[in-house]
Amino acid sequence: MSRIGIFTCWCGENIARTVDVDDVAKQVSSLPGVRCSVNYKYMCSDPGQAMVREKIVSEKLDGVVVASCSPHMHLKTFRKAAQAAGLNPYLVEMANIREHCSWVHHDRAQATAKAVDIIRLSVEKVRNDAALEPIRVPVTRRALVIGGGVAGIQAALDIADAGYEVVMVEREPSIGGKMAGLSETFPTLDCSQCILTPRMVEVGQHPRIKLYSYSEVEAVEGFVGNFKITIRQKARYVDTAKCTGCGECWNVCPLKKNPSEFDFAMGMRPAIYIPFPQAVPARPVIDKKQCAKLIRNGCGLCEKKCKAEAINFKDQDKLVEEKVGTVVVATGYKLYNIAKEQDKAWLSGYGEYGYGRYKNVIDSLQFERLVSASGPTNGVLKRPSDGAIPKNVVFISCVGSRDNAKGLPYCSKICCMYTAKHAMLYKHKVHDGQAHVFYMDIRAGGKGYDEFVRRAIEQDGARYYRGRVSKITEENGKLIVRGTDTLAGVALTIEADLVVLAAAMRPADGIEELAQKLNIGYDEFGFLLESHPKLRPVETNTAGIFIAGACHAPKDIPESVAQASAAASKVQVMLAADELTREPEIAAINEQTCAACFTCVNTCPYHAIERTELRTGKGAFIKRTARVNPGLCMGCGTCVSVCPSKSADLQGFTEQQVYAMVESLA
Amino acid sequence: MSEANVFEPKIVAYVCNWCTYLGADLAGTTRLEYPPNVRIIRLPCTGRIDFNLIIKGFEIGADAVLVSGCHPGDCHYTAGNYHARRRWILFRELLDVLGFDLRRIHFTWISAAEGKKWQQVITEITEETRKLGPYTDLYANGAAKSLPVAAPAPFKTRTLAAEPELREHCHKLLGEGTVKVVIGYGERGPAVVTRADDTNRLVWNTRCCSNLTTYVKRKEIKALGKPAVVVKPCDEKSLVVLEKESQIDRKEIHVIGMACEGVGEPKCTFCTARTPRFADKTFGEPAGPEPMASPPPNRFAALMAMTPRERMAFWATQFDRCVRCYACRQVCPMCYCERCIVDKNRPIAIDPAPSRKGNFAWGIARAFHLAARCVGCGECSRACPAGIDLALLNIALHKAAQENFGYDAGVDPAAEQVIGAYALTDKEDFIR
Amino acid sequence: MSEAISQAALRTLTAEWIATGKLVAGPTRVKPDLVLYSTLHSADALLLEGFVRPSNSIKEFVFPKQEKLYGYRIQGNRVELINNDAPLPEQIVIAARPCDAAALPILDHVFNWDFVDEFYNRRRAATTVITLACNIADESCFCTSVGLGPVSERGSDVMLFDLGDHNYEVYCVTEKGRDLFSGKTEKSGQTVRTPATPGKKFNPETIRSFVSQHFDDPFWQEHALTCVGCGTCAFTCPTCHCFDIVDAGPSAGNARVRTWDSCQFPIFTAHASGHNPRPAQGSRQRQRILHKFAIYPEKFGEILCTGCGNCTRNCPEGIGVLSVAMEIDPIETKHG
Amino acid sequence: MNIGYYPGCALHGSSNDYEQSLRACLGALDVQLQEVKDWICCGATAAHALNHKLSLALPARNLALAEREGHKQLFAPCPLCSMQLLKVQKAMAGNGLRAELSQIVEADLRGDGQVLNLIQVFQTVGLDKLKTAVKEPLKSITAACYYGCLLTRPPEVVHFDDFEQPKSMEAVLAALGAKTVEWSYKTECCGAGMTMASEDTVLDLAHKILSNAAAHGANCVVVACPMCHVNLDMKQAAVEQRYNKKLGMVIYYLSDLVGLALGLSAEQLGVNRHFVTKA
Repeated sequence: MSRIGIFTCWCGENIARTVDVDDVAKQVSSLPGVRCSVNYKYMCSDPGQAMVREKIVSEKLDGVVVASCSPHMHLKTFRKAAQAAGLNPYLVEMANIREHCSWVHHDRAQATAKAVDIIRLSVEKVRNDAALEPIRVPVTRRALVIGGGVAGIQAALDIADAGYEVVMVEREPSIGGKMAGLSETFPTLDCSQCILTPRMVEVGQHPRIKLYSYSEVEAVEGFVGNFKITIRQKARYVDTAKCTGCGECWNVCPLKKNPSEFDFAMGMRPAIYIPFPQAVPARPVIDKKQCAKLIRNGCGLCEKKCKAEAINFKDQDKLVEEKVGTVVVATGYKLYNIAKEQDKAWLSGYGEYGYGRYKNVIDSLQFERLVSASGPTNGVLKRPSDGAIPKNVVFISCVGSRDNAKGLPYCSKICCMYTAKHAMLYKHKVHDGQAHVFYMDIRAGGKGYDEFVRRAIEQDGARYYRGRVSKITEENGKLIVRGTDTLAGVALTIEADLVVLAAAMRPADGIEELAQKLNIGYDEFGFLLESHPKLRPVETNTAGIFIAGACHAPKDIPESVAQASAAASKVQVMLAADELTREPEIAAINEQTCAACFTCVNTCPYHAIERTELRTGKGAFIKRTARVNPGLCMGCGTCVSVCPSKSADLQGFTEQQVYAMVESLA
Repeated sequence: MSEANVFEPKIVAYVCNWCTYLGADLAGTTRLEYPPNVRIIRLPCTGRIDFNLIIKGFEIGADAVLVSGCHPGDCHYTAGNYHARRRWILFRELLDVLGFDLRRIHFTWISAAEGKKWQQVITEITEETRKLGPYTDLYANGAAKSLPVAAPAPFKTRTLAAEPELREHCHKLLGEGTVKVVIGYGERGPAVVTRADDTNRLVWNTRCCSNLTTYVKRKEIKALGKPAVVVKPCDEKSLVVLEKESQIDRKEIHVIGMACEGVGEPKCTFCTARTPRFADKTFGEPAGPEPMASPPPNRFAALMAMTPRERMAFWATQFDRCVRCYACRQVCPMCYCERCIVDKNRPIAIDPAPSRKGNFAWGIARAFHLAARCVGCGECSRACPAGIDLALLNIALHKAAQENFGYDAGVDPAAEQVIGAYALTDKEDFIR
Repeated sequence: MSEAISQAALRTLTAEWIATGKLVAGPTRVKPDLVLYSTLHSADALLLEGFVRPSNSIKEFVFPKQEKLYGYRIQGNRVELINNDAPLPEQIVIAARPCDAAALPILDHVFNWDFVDEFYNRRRAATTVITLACNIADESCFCTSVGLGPVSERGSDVMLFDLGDHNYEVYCVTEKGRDLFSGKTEKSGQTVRTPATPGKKFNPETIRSFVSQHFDDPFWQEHALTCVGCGTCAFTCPTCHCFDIVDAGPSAGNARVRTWDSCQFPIFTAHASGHNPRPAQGSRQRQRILHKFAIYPEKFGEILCTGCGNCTRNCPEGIGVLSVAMEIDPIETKHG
Repeated sequence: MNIGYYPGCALHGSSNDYEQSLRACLGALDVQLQEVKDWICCGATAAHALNHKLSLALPARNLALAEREGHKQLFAPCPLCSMQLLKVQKAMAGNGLRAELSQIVEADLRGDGQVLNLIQVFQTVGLDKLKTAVKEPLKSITAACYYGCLLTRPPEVVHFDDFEQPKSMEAVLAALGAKTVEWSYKTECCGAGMTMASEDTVLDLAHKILSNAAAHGANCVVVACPMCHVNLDMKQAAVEQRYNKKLGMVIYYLSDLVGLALGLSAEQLGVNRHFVTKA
């Protein structure tokens, strides 16, 4: 650029007090490529901006340097002004002679000299600036929601209600997730299913939600705005289109003694089943590991009984493709396995609590089923071993959580609350019973949370002991729970009929594999990583992919729902236009000189660089090269530094610009 | 007037746009005064700040250079600062062996909230540099000392037992068309054989110096079809690196490994192995015990025993002999860029003229581009017609990679590359 | 009767020259296995025996590896040029090899045939060459094949012949030379020792006709397969004179500089379009032979090679004019 | 087979019946115990409470002696001793303590030997070999295997069996044709540390252990620790008196039962010298 205009600002006295603005304007007028140099009291004021616009036109300026405050303050302002005057906004740079000069120095001579240098740098940048156009990426205006728990449901409904199509993928035969199995919820004690099932039905019936239940994400291709998702529909052996959900099949199925996944083995289900009465879709699946027909071509009663002829023993997994613009991951959590055997080498279990050895030692989700009105015992609390009503129940919190010895240092956050809830529910069901709670700390931060815990203690008489349980043994039908009450300083032995362990929360199975497919990060425990802990809490590092609920960190229902809505609103922002416009200050690869070492590909924090090939018009192979995906690049420029031949460069901060700037200081 | 003779240091600061630049803004808005000697160059991220820029800073006469960005975990781009930190760890080692005054190169993490820290850092750096005085030692050859050099031992060219088998094998390969070309050794040096009958031109003796893997990446050779290449244990490592950097498809190359008895100074100073490990076919008996895993650092140690001033002077005299024939680059198996950065003229990162400044810049770029990649075959030193001890720079970086990241280029095909990766645990004791 | 000088006296003389501010250059041992012509800071550094020839050539004293042509300053949109007329000291190259000295007349043609190159001529005029005849040769030497020899006077101002026991016969070829040695020598009866005589290894005429007639012969491609494409041969060659002109930016003091260049680099002929008329190493190596044995001779009537053998000696992969020439015309193998 | 043998104080004192049992039973299995000469106290119970270095130096010296005598394996029948020996091995691994301890005990410590408890000795002999050697299968025995506190703890030091639900002793008994019961007090404390200080505690603990074993249908308790034996056998009468109920639970050393199964007599094994002999 050889017709650069420099506009030096007084900022009233802020700059002029320490910097000799007239002198500066005079000195910089002889810098290479400078056409005119003026100064004014308030450049950012309307007359100031008018002056910039006027000069751009009258002097046919092809570059502008505004020497005033920080670019973080006014760069956008002046770029707008220039654009109004017909100059490409990316040909405008600022020289920060206020925050970086007049405000921090007092020696007028030195400050003036520095101001000139600062402007010199910006002039060099402009001289080597290129006119840039914002990047436009076409958007498929549909969203994928992975996981049909409360977070997924919330996100899906928000997005669909906003008018966009949603594809929901749920691994289980029904949506609803963990919440569908809960009895009542803290701190209000309203029935979990009562609030969730209507939402489930909404999802099932929503004209803009396409539900793939009993399905999993197989593969993910593409990038923000343009994802291609391959979904595996697992063989269900029931034609959901024909099936009416009448229930004849599962009633007639002779193999009724299979532990129910939904009831965490507290109850039984047939080989053909729906997980629970309010399931959405209310269509059964056949468990191929248990069905006599599928194992040894026996039985087949359900097929005979089904008038709709919906049973299809020949069914196979199907792969279907869906195109979406954005993705919300809401795959939820599972409980840490208290028993000895673990799925990760760095985890270990609690032999001393006898979980898995003593029938009456159960985890908190199993307890939820036992007290749930829709549970296997229809809400009557019967202990697993013999169905007796437990008169003494011991609840132990922090089982796994905050226990470095077991491998999980973090707090699972919700256990304090649901343990209090359990103690209450128990008391409400067994009036002459006694609840005992062993805890490390009570973490009840939240609206009405601490009051809730106090109620459990004060109204429902739960006995809270601050201490750990060292061992649980079984003596003639009783569980001998030995622990300490560190506040009273005594060793306790409680003869319990039932022990409920508040196991730690862990991300659902397969989270790592899914994260790898989506190119998003996860921490050492498998929880998905947000892009920025404060400023981008629902974004991931891959543009267009968002996270909601317990797959991100232990969360309770309100938090999960809030995050889901947050993610949904991010999705809506993205889907609001047919095109995404992105800042053009991103990286580009010179494909002629790229040596295809692909170090940049490994380095890019956003997986924005891909390996590709150059081919002739006829498709003949010329060479391999790296290529930046403008839809993903965020413009950090790390690729430039690792590129030995400097075939990678960053628009707006090109090598040419940066070197010109440094060398201008020679 | 005394004012006049107070030395005012010139300080160039490369700062990231999101943390340190805003930190400096905050220093302004809160009117925290500091010396006016710093000139700030704003870049999006420390990840964008390349080592050449630090060198360029000194070339234009900076008395100190500052690089500053976001604290670990705060990077606006999540990992740019981690990648930068890792490069600096290696780069400082290189600057040290070159005799740069590390008291003039500063790295800091300054967040947008740390206006105070920015003020302190700039004040400290300015005062420290003022005490150090102008950087007159930069590229000065005044204090030049020479390194102890062992007179080249009389080295007999001895034909080795494996020669006939080697010829026979290559004859078979070409005869049966398994490969289209054999890259081996001939009487005068490397020999490229395409006809089975010519395989008798191939030799295997104690003078087979060249690292032939450098040919597999050359256009002219590629054009001939699937190659077989004769490698010594030291050379074969380059293939591991080349494959890591997806320059070759190992399956498409037939590797003939030769157990090595050494080919004489100076190459064998860097010897780390006597038996090939990745070859498709191996000939010869390994001679003696496997040598130690890292090069005997004798001359390197002698160099590091010098003061930084002496080291820089040493390199100044060495680089003054450089004529820019680029033999070092051309023989190096790892130098495969289609357009070398030194041939890029917009911008000119490295003075294309063989000035001392330019030769330093070239030496630095060449060495650092080989950081955690160089397998220590020593070809650069062997090829240099001016006898410049280039390999010493590679050794420095090789040690740095080993000590900091336990990385030994070309040894473990599965190991994660050093550049392009990072670890939260990477050291940062040099960052204030 | 001839003039002679002892090695001691020669060193004293050299010391005087250095002391009087002359720029004196000669062979020095920079490493146990490396001898280079370099500027002498003391006469003791001068190396007079025990080596075949330095790995570089004396051309760098008349045609330096980098020569500042002019500086420039940018003001607003104006560019101001600053001429480089820094005075040059008188220079003396001592103990040059005949194959180095012989290169100077060859270079004179190039730098004067149409454009008269002031920079070259200034240095050339300020330079006196004292040549030391060869009494040692190695398998790479082939001066005799290109019409020169171990005692050739071509391009020398003074010839020195080793008489043994550290005495040299001094034979002044030019006035310039005579001035340097007048009164410094003494009479001597000794006769010249038999010099080294490297055998004739090929016939340049055969090479010339081959390159002119077999331009597209696969020979070039095959022979160049082991060439890695560095500039060692050209840069250590006494006669290679191709140069590039580059801008050294502000950090290098805003100057336009002439630097050596080599036809062996791909970018030597790369067009801005990306097209390269010499796409492969074979065509580049052919060019070098073609230039030395056909193009230059056709223009100036002599071969652009003095047979010093530096290209072969310095090539990391053992290629060079000799190896190429001997494959084209292997006299040795032909006549036993 | 020969193995180094570190008896520790108990086996030369209060529990010499244990040593008698060991020598008899292992002799029958052709395992020669080679007692480490000049061994000293292992430091258990007291040393670590007084001085950490001392608590390492004492076992370190015993290790040094064993190493000097060239024992690859060192058998310490008392879990307190074996734990101490393992503890010092762990302390020497890696950090500089090896050098320091070597200096203290004036020997060049290697710490690479293998320290064995009684169960491990039988494992080394081989349970199959044991099985075939059995002459009189222990049909009448229904044992509660009692490991006590130190045989499996601290797990990061002893690395032996499952420290909450060990099974190794049961395996040995199975080889002898005896029955075992699943019970709750396998790895509970017997109160050894309190024997002198607070008899109440000891009696209470012993009572729990014994009655739990009985409640699960055991007709005897098997131990591999002299301390446990003292508290369950010698103090059983006191327990019965205090809780005023008849227990009559015979307490066997593991070696006793192996011995009996091999056809040795109660006298040879010293079983007759126990306080509780028959129910």
